[in-house]
Amino acid sequence: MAEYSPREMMAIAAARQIKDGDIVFCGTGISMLAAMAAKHISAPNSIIFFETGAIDSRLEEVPLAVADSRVMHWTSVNGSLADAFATMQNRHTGKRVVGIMGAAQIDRFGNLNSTVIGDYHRPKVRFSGSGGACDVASFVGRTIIFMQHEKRKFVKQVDYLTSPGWLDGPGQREKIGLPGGGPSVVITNMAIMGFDSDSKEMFLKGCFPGISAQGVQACM
Amino acid sequence: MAEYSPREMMAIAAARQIKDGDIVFCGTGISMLAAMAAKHISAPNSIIFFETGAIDSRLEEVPLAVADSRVMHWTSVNGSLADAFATMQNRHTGKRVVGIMGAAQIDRFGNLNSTVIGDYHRPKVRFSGSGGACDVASFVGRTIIFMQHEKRKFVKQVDYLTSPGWLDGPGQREKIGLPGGGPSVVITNMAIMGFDSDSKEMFLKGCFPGISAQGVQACM
Amino acid sequence: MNTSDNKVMTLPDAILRYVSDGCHLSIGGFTINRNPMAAVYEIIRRKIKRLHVYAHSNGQGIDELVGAGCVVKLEIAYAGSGRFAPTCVRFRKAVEDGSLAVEDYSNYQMTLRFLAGAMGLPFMPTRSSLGTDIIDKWGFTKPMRESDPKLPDKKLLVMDNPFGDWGDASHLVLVPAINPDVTIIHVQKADPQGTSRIEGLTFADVEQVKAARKVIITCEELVETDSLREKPDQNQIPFFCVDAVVPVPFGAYPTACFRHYDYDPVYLNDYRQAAQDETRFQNYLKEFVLGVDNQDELLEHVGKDRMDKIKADPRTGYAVGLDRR
Amino acid sequence: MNTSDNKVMTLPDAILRYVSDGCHLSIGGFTINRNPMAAVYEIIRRKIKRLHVYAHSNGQGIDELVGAGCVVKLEIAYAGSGRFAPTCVRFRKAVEDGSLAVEDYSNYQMTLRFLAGAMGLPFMPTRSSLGTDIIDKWGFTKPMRESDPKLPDKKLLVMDNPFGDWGDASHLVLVPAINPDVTIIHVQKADPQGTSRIEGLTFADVEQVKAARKVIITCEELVETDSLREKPDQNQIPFFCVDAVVPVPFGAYPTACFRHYDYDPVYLNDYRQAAQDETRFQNYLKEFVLGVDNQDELLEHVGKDRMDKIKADPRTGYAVGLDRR
Repeated sequence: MAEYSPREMMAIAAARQIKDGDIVFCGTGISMLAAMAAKHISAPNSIIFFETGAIDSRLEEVPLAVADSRVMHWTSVNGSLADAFATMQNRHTGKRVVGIMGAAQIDRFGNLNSTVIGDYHRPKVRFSGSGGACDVASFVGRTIIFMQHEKRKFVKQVDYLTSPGWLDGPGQREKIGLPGGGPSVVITNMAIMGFDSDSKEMFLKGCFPGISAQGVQACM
Repeated sequence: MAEYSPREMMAIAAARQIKDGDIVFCGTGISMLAAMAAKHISAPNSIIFFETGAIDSRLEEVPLAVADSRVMHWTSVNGSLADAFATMQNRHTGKRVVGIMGAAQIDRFGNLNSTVIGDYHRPKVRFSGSGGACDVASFVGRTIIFMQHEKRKFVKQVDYLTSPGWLDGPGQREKIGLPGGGPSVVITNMAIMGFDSDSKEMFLKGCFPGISAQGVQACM
Repeated sequence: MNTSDNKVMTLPDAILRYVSDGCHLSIGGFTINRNPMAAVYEIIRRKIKRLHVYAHSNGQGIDELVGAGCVVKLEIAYAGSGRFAPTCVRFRKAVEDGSLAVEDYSNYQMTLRFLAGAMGLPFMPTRSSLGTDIIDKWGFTKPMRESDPKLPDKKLLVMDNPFGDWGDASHLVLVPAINPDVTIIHVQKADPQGTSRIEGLTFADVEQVKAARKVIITCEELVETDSLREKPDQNQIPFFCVDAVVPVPFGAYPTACFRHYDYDPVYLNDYRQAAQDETRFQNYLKEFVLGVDNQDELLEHVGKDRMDKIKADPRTGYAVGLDRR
Repeated sequence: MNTSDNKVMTLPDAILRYVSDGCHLSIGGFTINRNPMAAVYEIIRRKIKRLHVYAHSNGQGIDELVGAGCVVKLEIAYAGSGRFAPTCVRFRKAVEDGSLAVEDYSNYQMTLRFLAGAMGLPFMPTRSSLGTDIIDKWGFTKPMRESDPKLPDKKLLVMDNPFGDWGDASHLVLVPAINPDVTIIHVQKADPQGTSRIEGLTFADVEQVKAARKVIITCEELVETDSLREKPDQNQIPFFCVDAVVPVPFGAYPTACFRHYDYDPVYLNDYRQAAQDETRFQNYLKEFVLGVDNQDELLEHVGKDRMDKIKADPRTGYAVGLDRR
């Protein structure tokens, strides 16, 4: 019996993707746990960075939103949204940013939907919308994606393409003019998936202890 | 015998063009004297403003450059060049800005040259260049122009059009897409000139005491 | 514009003077931090309707305006309140039942749209969202846009880089400027003339202010002009951008105000619960918004002890150890 | 990039490592304030040549680089040092004798070009300079531009507003981004990691830093990281933008550094005199630049009493009552 929760495993798996010197773009929840874990364990010189403009925050308590006052404490610079996104679009600093993100739907090329389920003009379900997710997915060196492993979330085609992954496959990002590097891994409660360097399609990299490839297949 | 210098008369004549609530874009030298005179005499609620980003500076000593530390003291905000020029290009605040400027050459439509005498690629004389002058002349509600009254400075056509006046005449600024209001007066060591509301051509509004229209004519 | 040296007025006066039915409004803050909540509640009490609202990620303030039926059109990047509401509940319901028309952009795009307005430009370029439905799917129809002079004819457009591959960019997305009729933000310190200082992250408040035709500043502390001018490097808003200055202690409550107070987890959790159900939400409005006359009465009604719990610790700027479940 | 926690190095090391013949350089400051003069003098001592320099209105620093023959191409808005040189003397001579190729822009255009570089965009739009020779007359020929991959093919271009009359703008001027190989600025405070604080006006220093591939910060005071992090609202440069941190007291001398010292009117007047004449200027370089090994020796050579005269008054940030004739 494992002495950790799937959520903890996901956070640690993501943390292991973060290297010293990386600028880590954080959302709330598990992505912030992953960034904090990396900073405290494996990558002490990684930099926690929020779209709200906080750089290298000293997180003495877990923020409950990227605008939580807890991200403003003991930073290098307290900037603005304009500063934060410019850092990610910037040709020099943008390459160093690792984006951690989640979504309601993902397709095999790592394109994400966090806007609606159903027709955009008559949605069955409405979500929060892009926030900074589309910007991060457009700009940064690489992205790490968190998903719950459920059939309804792994879809053939997303209902609304909020954040660009590898779009329709190899060369598409370059062709359309996106600067960023695209998604590198998808981490779920069951497994870790990568993207084939040629086809840009998602493949199963490995399962967490006690999970089988068949089990993963059954959930997507 | 007048108990003031032509330079003092020019500064006061310009100061009288400034109203309460005006945001006054200042260069160095006489334009700063004019702004300071207005603030201390006729328009106490006018706002002294520098392209370097200083807003409503408390000028206890005369700055010798728009970047002089003296402009940074006791301001409302110490901003940046980007902030200062955005204030002038801004559709709401830009209309309230009065620009005070000088030049090496001026034509009858108030177009200014502060870049070169002679051919741009082989100049006889090279000057500082636009600085913020072209931006101010492009953006703001109205401009006040200081000139020394000399034949060589009042020319049929400027050797280099650095800062836009009324360009080729009525409707030209609108046609080409310039937002600002254009030049309102030219103040020299001899006289004050306005611009005809129809033809946009410069005309003699009045001479300073002891100066005749013929005298002015002789110098342009 | 208001060129007076003393722009101090009451909140009802400021809202009455500058916010009216159908006007285009933008409010400052981000999700659960520094939303101008006192102003939001006053707008709801005044029953101002048909608002067209611009927001990047303003969570709580937008959701209460939407829930109270003040908003018909919303241009936004993110409608959430962090852990307290991953998707704002009243926003979600209004979109799903078709009572709210939404145009989706990214956070950077909304920020750039305010920046373009502040800079006096018709648009700003960005490399964000190429290949996404943010470009392909428009919430406002072309006829709707062309019939409204206060809306640009296009949501956005894509252009080739006219400088070839300069900057290694083949294509750019151009997003149109926003110039709201009025922007309302809440700051820590302002003087009677309007010079304002925000402590901590400024979000997009400065751009939202400079883009607007009229600006209302609500502040925790109304201070002497000299006390702000001693350190002008720390001020962000020049007085000539401001039309009204309204002192409102706890003016961002129940959202946070760095160095003054934290968000109130109890209030935000109760709000989310109430928001789920029509009747409970109407009762919430009756009790906490329409049932009080101003922010002071709201605080009294909620209770002094709750304010003590969220009081900011001077070292960190937030309420250390606050129970945030 | 340098990801070390300690980027402190000597000025010769920083210049040797990051500034080489033919590189594209931008320096901070404005006319006679906060120019990184110690770095400028070190570049002259190292005899670095064929520099391509970008400046908005950097007066003194640019004129000394030009006068020493380090610069072959200059993109600039304004070459003056206020009352001390309405037009920089060595700049004027170099342009008139054809030894310096100049491309003229306005101050806002140069600022926007740095901003575009900082934002990762190929260009920025503005409404400035329509109808002027800044648009019609190019200092760098098209062949010169097309043969140099480090230059955009166009000085700038004019476009119709693709959003119709949105923003009441019919036409826009697009100015191409600048991404210098290296930017050097002088600040009041920096920590060993590179986080930096500028006091007073920032000019375009922040944009110049963020646009550059490599960044050298010279600072009056090297301080503990914690002392800057106590008040992060007052810091402008994040450490991850910085490659070298060089402590140089009086590093902006003879230009001013707000709250530390004023410009030195004697030095600037003597400089202007010397600059008028070839022999006198070469003697100036020999005595004050090549004749000393570093900024300390320059200060010693100039004399302690002169430093006392320009010491900033703590209330105003400049030298009150300084004889500035």
